[in-house]
Amino acid sequence: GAVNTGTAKAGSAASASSTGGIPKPASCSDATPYVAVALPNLTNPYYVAMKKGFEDAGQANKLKVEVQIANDDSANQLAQVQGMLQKKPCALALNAVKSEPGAAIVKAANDAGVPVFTVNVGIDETSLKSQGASIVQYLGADNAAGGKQVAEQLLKDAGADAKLTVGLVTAPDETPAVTRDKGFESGIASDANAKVVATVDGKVKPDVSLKATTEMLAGNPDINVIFASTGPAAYGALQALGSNSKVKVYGFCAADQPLTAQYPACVAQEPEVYGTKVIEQIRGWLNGTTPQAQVLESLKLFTVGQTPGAGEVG
Amino acid sequence: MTTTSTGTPAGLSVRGIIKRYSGVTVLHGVSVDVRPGDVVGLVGHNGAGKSTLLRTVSGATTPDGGEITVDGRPTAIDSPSAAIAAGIATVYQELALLPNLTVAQNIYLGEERARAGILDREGMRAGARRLVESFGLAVDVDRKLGDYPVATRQMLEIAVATHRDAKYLLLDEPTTSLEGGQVEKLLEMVRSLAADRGLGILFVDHKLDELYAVCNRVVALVDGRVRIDGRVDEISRHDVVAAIAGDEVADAVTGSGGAATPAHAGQAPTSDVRRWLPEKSGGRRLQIEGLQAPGVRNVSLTAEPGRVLGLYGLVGAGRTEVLRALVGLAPITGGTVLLDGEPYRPATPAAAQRAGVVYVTEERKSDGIVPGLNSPMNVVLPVLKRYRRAGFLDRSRMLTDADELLAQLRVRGNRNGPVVSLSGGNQQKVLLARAIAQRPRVLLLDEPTKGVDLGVKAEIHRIVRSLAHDAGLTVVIVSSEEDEICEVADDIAVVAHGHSTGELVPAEHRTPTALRREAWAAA
Amino acid sequence: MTKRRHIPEELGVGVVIVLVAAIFSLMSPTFRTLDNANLLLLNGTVIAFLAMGQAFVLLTGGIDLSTGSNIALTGMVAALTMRAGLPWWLGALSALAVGAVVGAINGALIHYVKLPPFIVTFATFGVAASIPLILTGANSVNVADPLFAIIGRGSLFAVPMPVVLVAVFAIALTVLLRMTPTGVHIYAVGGNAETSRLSGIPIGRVTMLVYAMSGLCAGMGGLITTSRLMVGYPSAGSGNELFYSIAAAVVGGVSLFGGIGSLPGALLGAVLIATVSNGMNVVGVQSFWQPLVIGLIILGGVIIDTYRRKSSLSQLLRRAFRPGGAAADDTALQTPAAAAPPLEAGSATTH
Amino acid sequence: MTKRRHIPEELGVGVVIVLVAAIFSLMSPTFRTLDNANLLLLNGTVIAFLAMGQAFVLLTGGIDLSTGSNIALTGMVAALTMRAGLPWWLGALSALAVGAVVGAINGALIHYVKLPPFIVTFATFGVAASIPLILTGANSVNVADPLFAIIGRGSLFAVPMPVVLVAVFAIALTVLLRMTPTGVHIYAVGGNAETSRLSGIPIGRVTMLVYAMSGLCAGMGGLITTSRLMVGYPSAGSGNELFYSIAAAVVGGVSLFGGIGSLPGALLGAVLIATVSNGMNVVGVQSFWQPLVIGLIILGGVIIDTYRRKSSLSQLLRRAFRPGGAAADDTALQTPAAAAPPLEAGSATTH
Ligand SMILES: Nc1ncnc2c1ncn2[C@@H]1O[C@H](COP(=O)(O)OP(=O)(O)OP(=O)(O)O)[C@@H](O)[C@H]1O
Ligand SMILES: Nc1ncnc2c1ncn2[C@@H]1O[C@H](COP(=O)(O)OP(=O)(O)OP(=O)(O)O)[C@@H](O)[C@H]1O
Ligand SMILES: [Mg+2]
Ligand SMILES: [Mg+2]
Repeated sequence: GAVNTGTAKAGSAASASSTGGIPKPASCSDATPYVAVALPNLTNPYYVAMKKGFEDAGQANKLKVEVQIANDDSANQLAQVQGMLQKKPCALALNAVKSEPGAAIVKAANDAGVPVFTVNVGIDETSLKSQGASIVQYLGADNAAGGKQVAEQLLKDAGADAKLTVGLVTAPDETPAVTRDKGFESGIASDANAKVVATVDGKVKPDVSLKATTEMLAGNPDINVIFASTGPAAYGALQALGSNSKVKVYGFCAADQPLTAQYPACVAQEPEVYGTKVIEQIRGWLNGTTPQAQVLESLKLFTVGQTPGAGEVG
Repeated sequence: MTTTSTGTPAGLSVRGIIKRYSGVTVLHGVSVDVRPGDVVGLVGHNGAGKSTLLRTVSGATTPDGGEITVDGRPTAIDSPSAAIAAGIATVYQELALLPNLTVAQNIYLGEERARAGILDREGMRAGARRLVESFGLAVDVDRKLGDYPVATRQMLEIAVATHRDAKYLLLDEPTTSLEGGQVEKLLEMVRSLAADRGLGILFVDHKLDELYAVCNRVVALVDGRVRIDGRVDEISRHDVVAAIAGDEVADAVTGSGGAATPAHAGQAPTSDVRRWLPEKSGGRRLQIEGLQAPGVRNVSLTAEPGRVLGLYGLVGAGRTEVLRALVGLAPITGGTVLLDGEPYRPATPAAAQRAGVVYVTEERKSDGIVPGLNSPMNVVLPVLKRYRRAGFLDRSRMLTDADELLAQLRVRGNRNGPVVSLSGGNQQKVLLARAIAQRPRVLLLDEPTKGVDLGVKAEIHRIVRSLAHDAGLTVVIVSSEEDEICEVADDIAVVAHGHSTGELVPAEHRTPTALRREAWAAA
Repeated sequence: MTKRRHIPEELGVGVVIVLVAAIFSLMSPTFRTLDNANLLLLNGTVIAFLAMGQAFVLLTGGIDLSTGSNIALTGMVAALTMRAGLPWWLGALSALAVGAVVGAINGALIHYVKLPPFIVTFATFGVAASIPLILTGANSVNVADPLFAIIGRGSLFAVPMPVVLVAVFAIALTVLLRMTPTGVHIYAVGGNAETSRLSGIPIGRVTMLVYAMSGLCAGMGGLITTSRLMVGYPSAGSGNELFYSIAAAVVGGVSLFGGIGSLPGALLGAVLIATVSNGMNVVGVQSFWQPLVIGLIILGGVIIDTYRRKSSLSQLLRRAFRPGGAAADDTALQTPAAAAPPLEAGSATTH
Repeated sequence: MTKRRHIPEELGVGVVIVLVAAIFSLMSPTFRTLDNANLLLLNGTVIAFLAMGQAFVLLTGGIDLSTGSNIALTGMVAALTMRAGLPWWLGALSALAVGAVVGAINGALIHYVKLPPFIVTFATFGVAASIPLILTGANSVNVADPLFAIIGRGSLFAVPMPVVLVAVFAIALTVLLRMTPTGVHIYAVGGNAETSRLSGIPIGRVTMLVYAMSGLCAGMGGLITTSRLMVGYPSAGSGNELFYSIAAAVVGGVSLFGGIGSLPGALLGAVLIATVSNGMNVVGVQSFWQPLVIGLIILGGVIIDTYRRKSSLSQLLRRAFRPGGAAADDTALQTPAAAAPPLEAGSATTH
């Protein structure tokens, strides 16, 4: 009738043929198939690196990659993806702004018959289920493991029962950051003398993290370890410490920041590699291999004396 | 005749000024000469283009044609600063000082005195004090201008203009809302500026008495064209009024001479605004006993239905405050007010309106017009409910009604444009129309003919009297013009320093000079 | 003057939209498809709702900063209501009610406590942003009732439902603004609050109404966002929504100083912003360049519009070729504040 | 009245600050240390600079939205200049120059092209946000000259350098505003632009000046941010800076409608905001609660301040205990627009 309730399951797009349950849009047989990429922002160097990975790999793999940036707004990301779907991409690579709202974006791509490869931010299972949406693959860092890895290094440096008074500089409304915090906390749980006494919101921005850290330290002068769950937070936290401060910063790596006595260890993801790998997965799928449902990348640990290289950030 | 060294005649010469507003020509090639030492009176009906002419000469607006010569030199006046630099100072019709600055800052605005970039505040304060004293104003120059009543601001504005080192002075209706004594002081000042300091002065005024008292030439502007231009001793008042308002009005205004005679002037347009009032209108008796309010210390008055009560007093006497308290704009802090014997104490203007008490404000700009709305909308604003049908406005009926009322009050100009684009006098008529449209039972008028031309002023007086005498309304009118009070009021009471006993001025004292004496005695 | 009045003032923005759309159409064939037009409007609906609400508030001389975070609050209310087991329409209604209440609180604080609108709505902005975070611990809430999708994903005669809703609201609110006493009161309060009081206009009620209306519109925005994503999430509306909504209203000729402007104008402003956003994404403008491009297009649009209002084309040309002519000397004279659009703007509002 | 005038109007905000600080001190002993006071001021400096610039603009009745992204632009300019091998002070100067130029462009467009400030600065906001992204491909740029750290990390007699800079600027700009003809002109333009023009005030120059000043202040903000982190990065200033700067000015008594307010007021507003932010982090308020708490404290502060301005304390008490007394029926009478702070608010500003 006249009214479409928007609740019906869309019939699979006419042009799509299926291989192994994964729809394959007609545009996949173009000379250089068009791949749509949606990223949350470029204010975090993390995504700058990932964008580069996507674009360079696109060239190498003869795919026409277009990257759009949502400015951290889920509704905006949906709009952008719908815009790109107009151009009938062969596949969508999605790093959702937020986990649950991302399901609607996946759903939109499903309805258009475009397969979705997610990266870095996983899409919430219940949301996917309730909307009847499905993804092809998740590729990303093992955030929980990363947090735990840092905790283990910390205990190794300080001793298994060292007295650790920890402050977290994190982003409580970012799923990956919260996952890392949990990983870290589970890692230090073995030390009865370690406890987290304060949590501040660094908003994944170095200047905000700088301020928040200074104030957290003012309020909790006994803090001797900071766990920074994002790269910008690590950078801001480091700048907040005076050169003779006893506080040590652990966490996810700040870009290009050499590790020192004050900043003894960090773990880095390789977002550029993730971008490259997603493109390679898509190319592989086009060439006939069946993509795995989940590809978890382990994190790279850096310790005193080392410096994360280009593209290696938290 | 004075001449400059180059032999061309000294003076401000305005030649063939043309000005259009969105395609409508307002000035059709107007030429006026002002020589040093001259006081040229500029008269004309509301909307004739007087203010527009002044604004082109002062640089406030750029004309579409014509040229201006200052002391023989053609001068491009394309901005106010150009005019100021050419020695032309202006007092605009609408108050143009800044309420958020102090009096001293206003006086030196745009020409602050500074030493090494730092304001010479003491010097300016002293200068400002000297200036206000020379005008006999009791004003603290360190206070915000906004703290002072309109009339004081008006005087200050003139003071500011004369204080600038100008050769030519343009004054747009400077005497509105000044009381008699101040008017005389101002006229004396104008005379002396012209005679002693050799200033050339262009003086816009609707009051011929004032013009004839101070001008040596008079120019009458009608519909943007110069109709009369000549020496005052060669042109009779009758001719001037006839040119502006027609022969009938001229006969009525100037014929019988005595201002005290309630001349039923302006018979020609038999407008009857009474039909706007409810069938059985009738006024209400207003008894005020020991009223106290901000600016009002102890006022007792009685206003009867079917009569016009005039409130006279010196500027700052608190008359405006009495009216504002009566209409719920200022809190009544003491005393009793009875309306038809019932206690009356409005909390808001809406409450006053429900009781049939309606007020016409003295300050058009601040609480009079809604500038962006057109004239009919400004009129019907308080009575929109009347035009509601099933929740929707019956716009056509509303606008026809309002337009009719505006036509009866002879509002000239584009009534469908925003009301600010009307001339000052015409805006005043819009306010009056708004009051009438509310079908008041008690009508409080604060300087209702401020800036209204002489033809329409007579008409407004007739209307006010008719509202009281024929429709039975209670009318209270505040005016600083003794002539007006004497002509329009049935009873007159004097307010001084926030006090009034309510005693009526005896009949034999109902002349301008006697009234003034009366007010001074009370003060 | 009299003749000019029959050309609606909103035309200027319309012309700019057509111009911008034409350029994007030349650059990309996908831009000019019907599907994309639908998508463009669909993606513009939240801004359109906010812009309408904002227009109401701006007309009275106020401003509403809480409108963005009110999206998150209302969306979350809807999601939580449904999670509690209530049907979708009750969820929708409670979201709208909460939005309107937030607005009414704004209005009440502004009128009765006499606080600057900027401060009051800044405070409610914070409160409305915090509540969803606190309620859910920053988690998103899945929408339980699948029928709720009708609001954001449904369609009527192939027109997306949100677009239909905008149209319905636009008509109703335009009628309110132009054809009822309340509408006139809104303009009057914005034009001169003192005079309005003197004329017996209940300015308290008017103030409450416009803010409540803005809250209601934010509620509609919250419903659409939540329904399109089928999840209530606490950072909804925290992006450019607020700025874009004010910009849309201002681009459409609504004065920040009150009393001047119209609802269709604000809507067209929203369409312009939607067109630019969509066009840039479809054409594939590099994301770094997007703020720059949108800024310049809006600036250009307002310049064109301003000159169109001020003078006919011929005058414009004449002025352009007159040597050393200062742009607009006396046209600005009557404007009460330098920022307000020229006077004639008023005439369109009053008939 | 005459006696009241000797109490500076800014006192109200000062009282609120003391109150808020007292509460935080009770909650946390660390809050009341000297070190924390220094920290509080240090972390408030960027907002303080922006608020000063914003106050200038607001006083003329304008608004400057470009101020936040101007931080990123100027910070990046400084970092790039130094990367090109120039010494730190040249980097700093070029950043300030760029900031001032952006402001001057704003002012010129607003005055000469007669566009609404909201639109113009919205456009430059976009442009200034894009340029650093485009120049560096969204990468951060490390500061090459270590001496540059003096701006953000240095100190003078144990007072952090940024705080010293704020103080120096505050004094200089207050002198400009109170003791020079230009200062009077700024108030005049904000009071009534048309009247100012008729008095021969060069309103074009005044407008350019205030926006340039705001740009310069944003440049100082950019320098401090960049120097504290020793890296120029393109998303600096994209957070709450803009809103907080406007809120600080408004909290400090600057009217959004122009002509009323003072620089010390705006500064105190910034200190209030800094106190609240600092206090919440020091005390350890959950981050979800922070927008709510800051919103409510600002609202409360403005309410206290408003009542202090309107009436003496005794009147306040009397009113509070008067049965059924409508809160502020009569006090509101004198306010020209419902939104503007009461008139008297201005009295402290002009002498
Ligand atoms: N800004 C404007 N836009 C449109 N029309 C205008 C504008 N300013 C003035 N007018 C029109 O120009 C005409 C002349 O106005 P002006 O103010 O010069 O009259 P006036 O002679 O001073 O009248 P009054 O005695 O009432 O002051 C009027 O019809 C008025 O409506
Ligand atoms: N809100 C107020 N509170 C206290 N005093 C006020 C207030 N407004 C005005 N006044 C003072 O009240 C006195 C009366 O002023 P006002 O000029 O209104 O009287 P008026 O007799 O109406 O004079 P005018 O001839 O100007 O109409 C003045 O001294 C003025 O300063
Ligand atoms: Mg006039
Ligand atoms: Mg008076």
